Parts: sequence; C-alpha cells; structure tokens
Amino acid sequence: MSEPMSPAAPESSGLEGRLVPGRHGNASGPAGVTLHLCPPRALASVMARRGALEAAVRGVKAGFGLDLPSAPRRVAADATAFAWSGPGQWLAMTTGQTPGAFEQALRKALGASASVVDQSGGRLILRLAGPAARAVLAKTIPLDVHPRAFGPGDAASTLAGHIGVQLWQLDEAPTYEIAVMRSYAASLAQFLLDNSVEFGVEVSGAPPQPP
Amino acid sequence: MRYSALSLAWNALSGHTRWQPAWRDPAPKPYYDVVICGGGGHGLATAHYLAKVHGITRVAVLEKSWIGSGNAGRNTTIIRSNYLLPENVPFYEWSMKLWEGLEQDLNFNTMVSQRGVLNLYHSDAQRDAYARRGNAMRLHGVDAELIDRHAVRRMLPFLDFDNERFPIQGGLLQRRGGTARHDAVVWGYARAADSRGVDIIQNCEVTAIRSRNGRVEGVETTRGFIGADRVALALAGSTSLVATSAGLRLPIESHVLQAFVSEGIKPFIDTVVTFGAGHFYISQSDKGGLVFGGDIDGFNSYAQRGGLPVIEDVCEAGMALMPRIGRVRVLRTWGGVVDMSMDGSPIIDTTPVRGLYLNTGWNYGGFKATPASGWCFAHLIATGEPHGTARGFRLDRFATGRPADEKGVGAQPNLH
Amino acid sequence: MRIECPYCGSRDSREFTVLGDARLADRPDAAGPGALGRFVAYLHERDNPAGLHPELWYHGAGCQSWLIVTRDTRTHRIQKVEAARDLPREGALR
Amino acid sequence: MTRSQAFRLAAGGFVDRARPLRFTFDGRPMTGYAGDTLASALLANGVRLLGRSFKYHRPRGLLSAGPEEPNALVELRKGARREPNTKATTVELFDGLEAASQNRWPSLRLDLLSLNSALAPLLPAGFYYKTFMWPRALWERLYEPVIRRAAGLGRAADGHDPDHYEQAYAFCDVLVVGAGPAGLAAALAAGRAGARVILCEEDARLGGRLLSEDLEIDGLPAHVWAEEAVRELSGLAGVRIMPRTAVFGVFDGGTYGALERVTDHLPVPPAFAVRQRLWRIVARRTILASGAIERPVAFAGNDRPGVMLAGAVRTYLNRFAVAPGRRLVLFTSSDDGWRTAAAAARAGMEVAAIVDARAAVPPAVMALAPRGATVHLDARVREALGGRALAGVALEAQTGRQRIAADLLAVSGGWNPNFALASHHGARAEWCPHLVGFAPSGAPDGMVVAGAARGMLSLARCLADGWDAGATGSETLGFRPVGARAFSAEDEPSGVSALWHVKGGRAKAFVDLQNDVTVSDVLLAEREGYRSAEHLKRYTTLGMATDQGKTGNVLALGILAETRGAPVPSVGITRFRPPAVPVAIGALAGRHRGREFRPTRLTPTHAWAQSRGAVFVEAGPWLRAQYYPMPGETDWLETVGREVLTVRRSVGFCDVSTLGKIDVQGPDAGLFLDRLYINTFSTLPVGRARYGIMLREDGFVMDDGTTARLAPDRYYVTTTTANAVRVFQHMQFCHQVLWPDLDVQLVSVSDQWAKLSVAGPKARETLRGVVDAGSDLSSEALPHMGVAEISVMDGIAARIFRLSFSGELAFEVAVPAGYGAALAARLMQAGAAFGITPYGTEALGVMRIEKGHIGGNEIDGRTTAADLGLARMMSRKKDFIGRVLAERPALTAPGRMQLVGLRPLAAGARLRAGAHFLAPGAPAHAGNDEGVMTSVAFSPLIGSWIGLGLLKSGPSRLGQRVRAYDPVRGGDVEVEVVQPCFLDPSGERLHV
Ligand SMILES: Cc1cc2nc3c(=O)[nH]c(=O)nc-3n(C[C@H](O)[C@H](O)[C@H](O)COP(=O)(O)OP(=O)(O)OC[C@H]3O[C@@H](n4cnc5c(N)ncnc54)[C@H](O)[C@@H]3O)c2cc1C
Ligand SMILES: NC(=O)c1ccc[n+]([C@@H]2O[C@H](COP(=O)([O-])OP(=O)(O)OC[C@H]3O[C@@H](n4cnc5c(N)ncnc54)[C@H](O)[C@@H]3O)[C@@H](O)[C@H]2O)c1
Ligand SMILES: Cc1cc2nc3c(=O)[nH]c(=O)nc-3n(C[C@H](O)[C@H](O)[C@H](O)COP(=O)(O)O)c2cc1C
Ligand SMILES: [Zn+2]
Repeated sequence: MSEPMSPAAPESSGLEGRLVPGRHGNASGPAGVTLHLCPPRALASVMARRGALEAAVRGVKAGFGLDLPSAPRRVAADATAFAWSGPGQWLAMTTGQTPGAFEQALRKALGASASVVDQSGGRLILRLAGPAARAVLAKTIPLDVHPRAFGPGDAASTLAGHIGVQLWQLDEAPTYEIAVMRSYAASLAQFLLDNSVEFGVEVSGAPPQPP
Repeated sequence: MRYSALSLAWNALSGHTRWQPAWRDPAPKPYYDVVICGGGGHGLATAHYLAKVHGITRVAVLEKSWIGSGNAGRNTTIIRSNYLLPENVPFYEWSMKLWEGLEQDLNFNTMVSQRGVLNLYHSDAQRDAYARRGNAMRLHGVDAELIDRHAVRRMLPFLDFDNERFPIQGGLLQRRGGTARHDAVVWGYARAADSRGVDIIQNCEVTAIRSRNGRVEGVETTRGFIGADRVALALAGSTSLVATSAGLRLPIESHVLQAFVSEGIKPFIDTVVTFGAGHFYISQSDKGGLVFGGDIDGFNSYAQRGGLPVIEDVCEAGMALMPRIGRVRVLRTWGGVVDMSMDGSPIIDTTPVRGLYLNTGWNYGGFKATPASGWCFAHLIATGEPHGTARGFRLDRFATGRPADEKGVGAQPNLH
Repeated sequence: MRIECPYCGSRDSREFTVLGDARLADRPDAAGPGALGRFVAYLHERDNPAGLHPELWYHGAGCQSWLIVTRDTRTHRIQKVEAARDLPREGALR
Repeated sequence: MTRSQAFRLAAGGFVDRARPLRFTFDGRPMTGYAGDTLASALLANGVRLLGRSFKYHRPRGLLSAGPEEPNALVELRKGARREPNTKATTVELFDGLEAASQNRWPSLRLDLLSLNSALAPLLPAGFYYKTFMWPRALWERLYEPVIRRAAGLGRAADGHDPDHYEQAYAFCDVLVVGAGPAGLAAALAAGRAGARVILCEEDARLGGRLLSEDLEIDGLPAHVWAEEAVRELSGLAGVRIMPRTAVFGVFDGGTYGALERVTDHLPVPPAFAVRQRLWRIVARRTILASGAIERPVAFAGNDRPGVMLAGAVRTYLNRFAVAPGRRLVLFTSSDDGWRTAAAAARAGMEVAAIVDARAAVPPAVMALAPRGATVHLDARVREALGGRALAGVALEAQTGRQRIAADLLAVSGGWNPNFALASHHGARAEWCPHLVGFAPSGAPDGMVVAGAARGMLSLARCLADGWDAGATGSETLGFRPVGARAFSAEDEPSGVSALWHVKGGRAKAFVDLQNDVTVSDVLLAEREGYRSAEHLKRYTTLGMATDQGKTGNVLALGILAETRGAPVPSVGITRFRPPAVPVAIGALAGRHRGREFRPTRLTPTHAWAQSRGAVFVEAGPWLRAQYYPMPGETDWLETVGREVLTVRRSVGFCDVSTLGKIDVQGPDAGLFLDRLYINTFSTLPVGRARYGIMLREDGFVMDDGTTARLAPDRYYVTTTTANAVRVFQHMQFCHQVLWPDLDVQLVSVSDQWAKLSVAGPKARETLRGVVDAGSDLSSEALPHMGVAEISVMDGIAARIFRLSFSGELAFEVAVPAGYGAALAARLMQAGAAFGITPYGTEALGVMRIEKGHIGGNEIDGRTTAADLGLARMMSRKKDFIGRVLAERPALTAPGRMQLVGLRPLAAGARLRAGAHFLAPGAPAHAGNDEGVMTSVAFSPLIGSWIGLGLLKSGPSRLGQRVRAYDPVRGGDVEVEVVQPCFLDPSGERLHV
C-alpha cells in the first residue's frame, strides 16, 4: 500500500485534462490497449561511485534483498524495484515509502558506495498494457519488443518519437511501464494515444497494481 | 560555335548534327603551369578565371570521374549572400555579382534565377538575430528586407499559419538571392575554360602530390605523373585525402549532406524558403521538382549517402511548414560529401608547401560561392596574394583566434 | 545505422549524437611549452580518413555512455564499439 | 452498366464480377470490378488515351501494368486529397474513385501544348542551355515564367493534407522483398525453418508474375499454388505478411525503409486509420525477390497509345480479364514475348502478326504462335502508326516493307532484372549476355538477390532460387535446416537477343517516354561530349522522371553502345538511389507535423498559468508564460511594465524551472567543476552558491549559471534553458572521456524540481507565508548567495537559494515538480497583501537587462569572458576547458566588441536588438561597423528604452554617442554608451 506522499499541498501531474479517462479511438470490440498514469511513487537515481560497484551491489542486496542488474533489466521485490539505466546507474523506485524516506533508506543501504538523488518529482510513469501494446510500441520506440527479444524484467532507455523514455516490461499481458521526464509527459501521452486509437484505448485513472 | 537562339535555329536545319563537343577530351600533357585538382564548380571556375583574367592558359583540370560528379552536380542550387560576418558578406556578395553576369560571361545559360531567398523566423530572438544579419548585409551594400508574418502570408499563403508548433513570425528576405542550374554551371565553366585552351581531363584521379624541398613538382595520377609549377586543390569533400600526401592535416571533416527531389508538379513555390524552427529548406525547379534538404547526417562519411533519420527529420519539418506537400512524393534522395570546416567558413590559401594552393571548407554552402571562389583562387594562384574579399579565409585563423563562425557553435564541424 | 552499444545492445543511430574524431579524447597538457600550438592542433586538425575512423558517439537517449565507435567512413560499416571510459589514456589513440 | 466494359473478357482473371465499382476519369463515369486497377478498369472500358508527355505533350496510353509505368499518370482524388502523378497501374479501384488526366490544356484529347511537338526541331535536349540569355533581364521576367508554366506534371493538393500518417519499426530475421514465386518460396523456406520472417509485397495481391502467367507449379495452376503458399505462411507463427508494402530503400546496418499503403484502396481512410505507414524494418538477412521489368524497343512512334509491353498485355489478359485491344501485332526479340501471342489468341484476340528480330527461334517458341498469325522472323517494326491511338504498324520484313492494321502492338526487348535495392549501397551491376541486360554483382551487407531480380528467368529456377535463399539465409542465422526442395514447374524458354533501336520511320523514337527523351537526343548528347552515362542522364533528363527510367535506361545505354560500337557496360550505368518507388512526404513525416512536429515541454506551473490567462511563448522545446495580462490591459508592454514595477516595488514570482539542473556528486565533484568552469568551485563553502562561466575548448563562452554546494561532495549546477542538454552532454564528455579517473556522478535533475523565483522587496515577507515554521529566511541565516534545505507548505522538502537575476531581494524556491502549481497558488495567497504578481519571461528579460546581466543574445558563441566584462572571473591558478585557446592573440587583442549599456538620447526613442553601431556622422558602411545591439527592453522604472550591446572597445567609451542603425526596420537612433547595469549598480536592493 502506498502511503500518502504529502498531507498538505495537492500534487499535480500536469496531465490533468490531457489523459482523459474513458474509451478513445476505435470503439468496436474490447480495447486493444489500456493506458494509465501510475500514482506517484518514490524514485531515485542511484549511481555507484568509482570502484564501488560491488559494494553498491552488496548494499542493495542487504538493504532490499535485490540483485542490482548489470544489464538493461529491472528487478523487483514487494514494492521496490531497481531498473538499470546505465553502467553503474539505476532508477530505484518504490510504492512503499515517501520520497524522503526512500532516499534515506537508499543512502543507508549504500553508504559511500553510491550517490543517490531523489527523482520522484522528475518522472511520470505511464502504464501501457493489452494485446495491442506491442503494436503500439512498434510505432512508439525503435526497439524490438517481440517476446523473443524483450520480456518481463527487461528494461531499456530509448526514444519515443522525439522524447527520451525509460521503459520496462512487467508481465506477459504484456504490460509495460514507461517513465518519462515530467515536462515531456503531456507530449508523450498524446503520442501514445495517437498510436493507440487504431486499436481502441481505455484510459483509466487508477491502474491496477502490478502483478 | 556560340550559343544563341539563332545558332539553335540554324542547327535545327541540319538536324542538330553539327554541334561540337562542349569541351575537348584531351590526353594529359606532361607539364602544365597550373594543375587544378578537382573538376567541380570551383576547380573549373578557377581555370576559367586563370585563363580569362590572368591569361594563364597552360592549365589542366584533373577530375577523377566526370566533371560535376561531386557536390557541384548534386547541390540544391541556392545562391545568396545573406551572411552576417564581415569575413563572409563581401565575398559572397562578390559571388552574387559574378552570378548576375555569368550567362553572358560563359555564353551558357546557367539559369541564374533571382527568385528570392526567404529565411523564416519564429521568435523575437530569432527576428533580432536576422535583423542583425540583415543590417550587416545592408552595411555591405547587399539587399535585405525583414518582413512580417502578413507579408510572408502574402508570399506563401499555403504555409501552416494555423496549427504551428513554432508560429511563423516573419522572415529575412534577400530578393537577389535565388537558384542557378547546378549542372549548367559546371558545363558552362568547362566549356568556357576549354575554349581558352584549358585541358579538362576526366577519369584522371590525383593519387598524391609530389614535392621536393618544400616545393611542389606535380601530381601523381591514375594516368601517370603530371608536372606542374603550381598545384591547386579544389577537391571539396575529398580534400583531406589528397592533402595528406603533402603532409597537411587540415581543419576539415568530410560529412554527408543529403538532398531530395520530388516528382515534378506544377510550380507553386516561387522563392527559396527556409524553415527557422527545424532543418528544412525548399525551392521548386524549373522542371517542377521540389528540391529540398535539411541538416547533415552528422557523422564523417565518404559514402555519398545518408540515413533515414535525416530523411524523416527533413520531411517532418517540411510537413510542419507546408502540410500541402503531404501527398507529393519524394522521387529521389542522395548525398554529397561536404568539406565541413571548424568554423563553418571556407579556406582559400597558400600552404606550407610552396606552389601548393588550397581551396576547401565549403561546408553545405559552396555552390553559391562558385564564381567568387574561382575568381579569388585564381587571383591567389596567379599573384600569390589573397584576393581582397577572401582575406578572412586563411588557414592560420584558428591559431590566431579569428574564426569566422557564423553560427557561433565553435570548432565542431557537424554543428555548423 | 545501427550501433552496438556495449551496454544496451544494438540500437538505431538516432538514439546517439556524434562528436567526431576520437582523438578529441587526447586532450593535451595545458602546462608546458607549446601548449597553445598543441591545443590548436588538438581542437582543429583532423585526419579525416576514408576508411576506418575511431570516433566519439554519445548514447544520449540510452545509457548516456560516451562510446568510441570505429567505423569505416566509406561504407558506414562498424568494426567495433568500446566505452570511452574504459579506454587507456594518454596518447592511446595516436 | 457492366455492358460498357466492352473489353472485359467473359471469364477468368482475379476480378470480382459480382462487385462492380463506379469511378470517373476526367468526369466520365465508368464501371470496373473489385480487383481492378484504375488502369485495367479504364482499359476494360476502352479508354486508351490516359495522359500527355512532359515536353511535347504527346498523347500517351498504358505501356505497362505496374509501378514502372511512364505514361499513365493521373491526378487521383480531389482538393486537399489530390495526388498528382499517380500511376494508374498501381491504383486499386475503389467505389467512387475520381481521377483526372494532367499536364494538358484545355483537355486530354485536345491539348494545345502539343504544339510543342511542332517546335520540336528547336527544342532538342538541353536547348535551354544555349538560349534565353539575352537580354539578361528577360530571364526572370519572360523566359523562366514561360518555362515554369509548362513545368511539372500534376498539381499538388489544394490544401493541408487532411490524412494521418505514422512511422513504425519492425524487426525480423529474414526480410523477403517481393512475393512472386521466388519470394514466396524464400519465405516458405525461412518460415518453416522457424525464423522471424517479414514478407513485403508492393501489390495488394501476392503472387507476382504468377498472377499474370498461365503456368503450373506442382500440378496446380500457379496462382492457386501462390494462394496455398500464402495460406501456409499465414499460419506460421514467425511469419508476417505485409501486402501493399513497398520496400523503398536500403539503409545502413540492415535497416530498410518500407511504405505501407494502409488505406489508399479506400475512398478515404476510415476513422482512426492512417493513410500510409512508414516502416523501418531491421533485418538480419534480406532476400530481394523483386522480379524483373520488361524492356521496350525504340522505333518511330513507339509512344503511341496501343504500344504496350508484351508482359503487361498478359497481365491485363490473365490477371484482370481485359483485352487491351482487338487485333494484336507482337514485336519481340525474346522467347518470352511469344507467350503474349498465345495468351491473346486464347483470350479470343486476333493475332495479326508476330515480328521477331531474330533470324531463328527455338521450336518450342515457334509452337507458341497461334494459328492464323503470320510469323515474320528477322523482321522489325519500323514505325507505329496512328494518332491518339495505334492504327497499325509499318514493318520491315524479309518479304519487304508492309503495313499491318492493329490496335495493339505488344513489344518485348527482353527483361531487366529489377535490382535497384541491391545497388543502394553502391554495389555494381554486371552485364549478362544471356539476359542482354544487367544483373546485380554484389549487394548490401546481409542481402541476397533471388529469382528474376538476379536474372533467373524461368519459373522453375525462380522457385528453386528463392527456396535456396530462404533456406540458406535462415540456416546461417542458426535456424533449423530445411534442406533443398524440388518444385515441379516449367522452365520456360527465355532466350533473347539485343534489340535496341530500329532506324527509319518518320516519327520520333523515344527512350524515356515520360521526359520525352528521344534516340536523337541521346545521340546529340554523345556528339556534344556528354558521354558519361551520368552526363547523358543530366543533359537529356533521361531516367529522371517519376519512373526513374525503369523501362528506358538500359535501352538508352544499349543504343549508345551500338552507336559507339562498344560493349554496353563500357557506357556505364547510372546510379540507383532511394526511394525505389516514390514515397509521399507525409508518410516520411508520420505524426510529426503541426503541433506534434516536436514535443512540447511544459513547466510545472503550466496549467496554473493557463488558468490565469497567461500568454505563452516557445522557448526551444518549452512553452513558457511570457506575461500574465490583467483585465483592462491593452497591450503587452503595459502588462510587462506592470509586472516589472510590481516586482521592483513589492513582489512577484516567475517560473524558472526550465533552467538545466545537474546534480554533481562524488569526492572529486569540486575538482571536476574547477576544470569545467573558469572560476573555482572547490573552495565554495557548503550552503553557498556561486555564479560560474564555462568556456568551450576554443576559449569562447559556452554557458553561465549558478552552482550551489549542498554538501562537501555534492553540488547542484544550473545551466541556461537553451544549453541544458548540451552542457550535460559536455559534462558527461569531460567526465567519461577526458577525466574518467575522477570519482564524480552526474545526473540531470532538470525535471525533478519546480523552481519559482520570488523577487522584490516583499519577497521575504511573502515567503514567510509559504515556508514551514523553523525556516529562517533572515540575511544572517540565508545571506545573499546562500542556500538552504527547508520545508514548505506543511512538510514538503524544498531548497531555497537566495539568488537574484532581477537585482531585487530574491529567492529561488525549488520543490519537487509535482508541487510547483501548489507553490504558485500558495505564493499568490501569501503575497496577496503585497499585491504579488506572477511574471513571465518578458518581465524577466526587462529586469535582467536593467541589471546588465548577460543572456543568450550576448553569449552568442563568439564572445569571450572578457568581452562580457567577466575577465576577472578567470582563474589563473588552474587548467580548465578553454583556458589555453582563450589566450589566442585575437581573443585578447584590444578593440574587440565588448559589453556596454545603451540609452537613447531622445526620450521615448525605441531601441531594437540587431541594430548596428556607427560613429555619429560616419557613413553607413561596413567599414564603420562598430558593433551590435544585443538586447533591448523598455524599462518602466527608467521610463525609457534601454539596451545592451557589444561595442568595439565599449567599456572605454562610456559617455560617447553612437548611432544604432537598423535599416531593415527603418531605425536610426542616437544612443549613449553607458555602464551595462542601469539600476542599483552597488546592489543595495539585494540586501533589503
Ligand atoms: C546535397 C547538397 C546540397 C547543397 N546545397 C547547396 C546549396 O543549395 N547552395 C550552396 O551554395 N551550396 C550547396 N552545397 C554545397 C556545394 O555543392 C559545395 O560546397 C560545392 O559544390 C563545392 O565545390 P565544388 O563544386 O568544387 O565541389 P565538387 O563538385 O565536389 O568538386 C570536387 C571534385 O573533385 C573531384 N575529386 C575528388 N578527389 C579527386 C582526386 N583525387 N583527383 C581528381 N579529382 C578528384 C570530385 O570528383 C569532384 O568532382 C550543397 C552540397 C550538397 C552535397
Ligand atoms: N521467361 C522469361 O523470359 C521471364 C522473364 C521475366 C520473368 N519471368 C517469370 O517471372 C517470374 C519471376 O519470379 P520472381 O519471383 O523473381 O519475380 P516476380 O516478378 O514474380 O515477383 C516480384 C514481386 O516483387 C514485388 N516487388 C518488386 N519490388 C518490390 C519492392 N520494392 N517492395 C515490395 N515488393 C516488390 C512485385 O510487386 C512482384 O510481386 C517467374 O515466374 C519467371 O518465370 C520469365
Ligand atoms: C537541383 C536538382 C534537381 C534534381 N532533379 C531531379 C529530377 O527531376 N529527377 C531525378 O531523377 N533526379 C533529380 N536530381 C537528382 C539527380 O538525379 C542525382 O540524384 C543527383 O544529382 C546526385 O547524383 P547521384 O544520385 O548520381 O549520386 C536532381 C538533383 C538536383 C541537384
Ligand atoms: Zn547504451
């Protein structure tokens, strides 16, 4: 369960009115894809310090029980996950803690082995799922997402049209999560919608939790 | 035989069987006063002006394949002198002046068409930068007008003024700018130079420069050694390959620049237009093809071809600017190897090897320079002194700190 | 063009930006005599070969690694790709 | 209505007689069937005059039945959907189709420009290079307008393209291009091997020549075999069939461009469907099975409607069940041509004569001659007779000259392998005597050519070749071997001998039908020295039309070789280029047009600002609030003036989140920044910020910004909005490439923080209503250039920087971006008592100019730190990027243009950026150019326009007057040179 991020001020995604819940595009049959904006989660960049890669790996293992991947993959347990985002770099995420607490937890686990930077406000995460999700991605990113090439747990940073994104596959549905810099999120949402209308797309406010 | 309407009619009577070759096909002689390497526009223009202005006619132009096979024969034909910096404006304006009398000089219709060049601006800052440039042109006596959105709309009503990502605010217009028929420029200079005795030797590749004690002696070629008192390089994208043999490491990278032509359609674009918010410029040829282009691909290349990312980038910008062309089809795409310099400006200079002269660094914009480049290079070869309008184009400017950097992006060729 | 990023795998070249000649990795020593001349040459002069050309590419839309891509400028064929950070320093490219 | 299809055969073909479709051509209503192309439907209705040629406006009909068509170009659809130059042979008929002929006036039948034909003696190839030179002034005024009026073929659409396009990627092990027998066999082999296969076929229907021929494979009619093959392929999991998809280009690294015509076969795209889709297909192996294109023969009148390629005649007969004429003469030098005579006879046409240029043909070929047809061996067609339609042929036979009445002349000079794609990377073509044509020698990496595309001209060989290519290709990729496979199919006779040109005859003999290049044009080019094949092309325009010489090029080479008495390959062959088939510009652009041309970056307060009626401005990828008009304000200057004065007198705030922000951490972070910036950061105390300048390696200023030290090993760097991406990349370069030994970690946090700059004498008081209890904003706790981590709005972690761009007491407050809008709203409340205003980029600019701070206009890539008055910042104690080259003589020489302030002498005179400086009285001449006005603003406080500029030796000229000369806007204002800082030079306002 995610705890409230802030008791006081309202947080806005900037996508209000731009990613409108409901069925869009082709209206016949079940929607080819579903598209959701994920609720805010705590995110952080984790960057191993020089020569401290192994220590960082040990730290995450001890602190979170996860093996930091050394290739473009995402590992997850419970509410927390690490997505490889470059050599010695990961995007850490959790739905179980506030950004501040998560940052502290990461620092504690990693000590001097890595630099940690809060990114919770910097990215929005869109979730794309359904039988036509691969076909939508074919129009969106220059990557091969055929099951032979990309499966659950795989992650990649790439370009969606002209927008930089980081994405990973969650399951065989298939379900993908696409993290995007917040300032680009509206344009990315529009691009995904445009690429989805052919198949019919259901946009909903509150996505189901990842399996 | 002079070309004219009359000679055309006269020859029609004999079924056009009496026309002579536009230039001879001579075998290379063992020695020339000047050997010009490279049968592109610049090499041929240099030969023409050497012969015509300086009376030096024991000249050969050596071309590795057919004349005009390089960038002269594959460029988008835009001529203009709308530059900012004092190193550039007088030179390109001198070129404009030569263009304006070129057909008569060469007795060849090079179809210089002063249909105007319009650079669009999309922000206040861009407007002011264009004003700065336009004012610099005016100070040099060059025509320039800054026009607003309404004036642009009157000229080009079909641009996208309603759904723009980067609204068109106006443009910098040089009415004397325009286009010229690229191949005709090559052939016209070749024919004129040939008529004054210059040997144009095709299928003759220069493989090395021979020099002794710091003085040039001639060139090795695929057709044997050719001796020369002076050797002039006008090799555009291939300059480094030959210059290396004379021990020169140059401030040049060879890059691929693509261009595009559409199927022929009834003319509706009467000027040259450049988009200011993306890489796209366009004109329409006298045959009806839309001739357009954009940015270089960005990587070093000698392959004369580029990739899809740039093709898409150019068409995206084209559709952003004029969505009317959506159903017009691209007929052909191609690439040329351009000599990108470290400041985006050319080099016309002597070299540390005596008797070896250098003409390079034309980037994506040396077609418009063809007449002045030939004129100034001939001047340098004949007199040993740089021509007055080309003084800013010397090699030592990088050491002294006088780059002529129009874009202000520094020593990174693929950004110019 | 497709570039085999040592970290991300085979990717479309549009994910990258290219800087140019890999010799730009050999920044001269600013101290010592002749620094000015060495810097002028370092920044401005290029081999510009027709053939194999080691060059710097940045996987900006991917893992943000700077890579040394050895590519044939005549064919665009890529011979090898290495991470710049792994390269031995000091004149290794000369 | 169907009765009108007088040339439709009673049976056969792959048209659905139960689905009639109505269409019009030049307004004339007609009917065809589903399965027709526009060309076949027109033929069925007896329409033979379909277009006019480019130069002479000669009447033209169908030459072919495919994408090689040079003649039958039409304008398809209307208005904003008009598609000029559309080959009728490639248009699938749909109900309601409207097509019009083009390049004719007033009508197709009566085209006045066909007068050009009469002038033809004056208009040989390249005539325009020899004339129109005198008088010079008439070129733009008379000659060129006349030429342009005649230029072009069809007309572009009338308006913005209303349809959608998209771009997509696909990946496969084996890409098969073309679904003829070779391609189908290749796909079957690779598919059965388990490879991921993509089979692209340009046509709507798979089968290639199998649809046009009357052949058998494994005992089945060939088209039935093709249907079964397609059925099997559709059932294989790894195989993807892409009909209506033409591969148009080979790009590096095994990337192929392909165009899918998704809904072109429908009147308009249905809702949510695109018109066309651009595919970038990445393939490990590619099998090019694109078939062959038949070659015509040059003879007088060979362009008349009714002269058709022999293979195309079979296509119309067999695939479309249309007789392209009633009485046929066949003219050929190939065995294959004879099949047309047989097919025509079978369809009930009268075959008047078979004319073969060869002296003898094999018995098997002779057997193809229908009963009743006269066979002329060692004979030639000298001329095709008639006007707008073929009436007959003039024959040069062993029996002498004779005329034969005919309305259809089928021509075959042999077949050219269609291997353009194999040559896109420069692979050469080799001459194959047995084909009398070129075949590919070499191919791009990963590609093999199979079937007719590499010169296999019989069905049995095409099948075997395709299978072999598919099996071998997939096996080398590690898929299971599928072994060899024998197909039982015919090995049709495919002998051919050279037949380029028949001399004699009065009419012109054409090689390039669309561009009207004749045999005599080719010979003229040769005579005038345009001897290289590439010169020939450019001088005559041979092969430069929309068909790119698919039928004419080799013919011209053959003619030249014959003239020179030299072998054909010695003439050379022109270069093939993408696209192999023309591709709509819209398809290449995909969705990236209009507002979606490039993504738009929105600031955290975007929606909030929108709700307040802000006017936005594009700033690179960003949309930023430019100003916030209030009711009653009539122009932007008034609004901006109010915003500025409110800040200067009380308080305002501005969203500055667009600045680049980089988190730099690690033990070597300070050292790293020292090497990047001209000034020193390792000495910066924790909790303080410092303004920094970075140079490019060439010594010119690259960027500026403030950097704060958050911890001993942690800095927070800001860059200008414009340079954010470039600076981050530069830092990565310096770190990874130049100094990998440094222990630093860099990450962009540009989007993490919403950053609002709160400025004005009441800034501190306003902020007190925002920050949480315990946050001390006093000058003691947070001095100028101080930085603190605090919390705001009841528990939101924030950073506060006491930095000022405006010259006022100011704080930049950064909160996680999601709270930016909340912070703006909260600031409005907290500052309400002070009359707080949000302000936009205009007011921001005014205030920075009032303070003489440099911006993008001053950092134009040609200015040094000293030019900008910042020489003192340059540390002498360390190396940094740009240090050495900043010492080049010209960068330090006196007389450079340097930063100054400027004020008009006449109150109220308007300044404009971009004006150049001239000494008063100096003539307006470049030699007197002394610099340029870079930024201007109307300062409401000063009540005057003010400016910043770069002036020669500027700082030593304070008090002098110069002209700000702006001829492009009619401006010429006298200004005084002043200090760049107009307001509070000692900075007292920072410390209230
Ligand atoms: C796609 C494209 C579009 C362009 N558009 C424009 C434009 O619109 N306006 C504009 O002003 N400029 C434009 N340019 C730039 C312009 O074409 C060139 O700057 C200019 O043509 C270069 O000078 P040149 O004509 O002498 O070069 P080239 O024609 O390239 O001449 C060099 C010649 O040297 C020959 N050569 C090379 N090596 C050897 C050797 N070893 N021995 C003998 N000969 C050799 C080559 O074959 C070639 O013929 C464009 C360039 C390209 C590629
Ligand atoms: N006997 C002869 O002289 C002779 C001569 C020529 C052809 N043929 C016959 O023609 C057939 C040739 O078989 P094949 O399979 O090699 O060729 P094909 O012509 O049957 O098939 C080629 C297919 O490729 C498609 N195509 C071409 N370019 C394409 C592109 N860029 N993108 C997508 N699709 C494209 C075409 O539309 C066509 O369907 C054989 O049956 C052969 O017997 C015989
Ligand atoms: C201004 C201009 C107009 C052109 N118009 C046409 C054209 O109408 N048809 C065509 O096939 N090619 C046209 N081309 C392209 C040439 O065919 C050719 O691709 C180009 O000169 C490069 O040569 P290459 O492709 O042989 O390397 C044009 C080129 C230029 C520079
Ligand atoms: Zn990578």
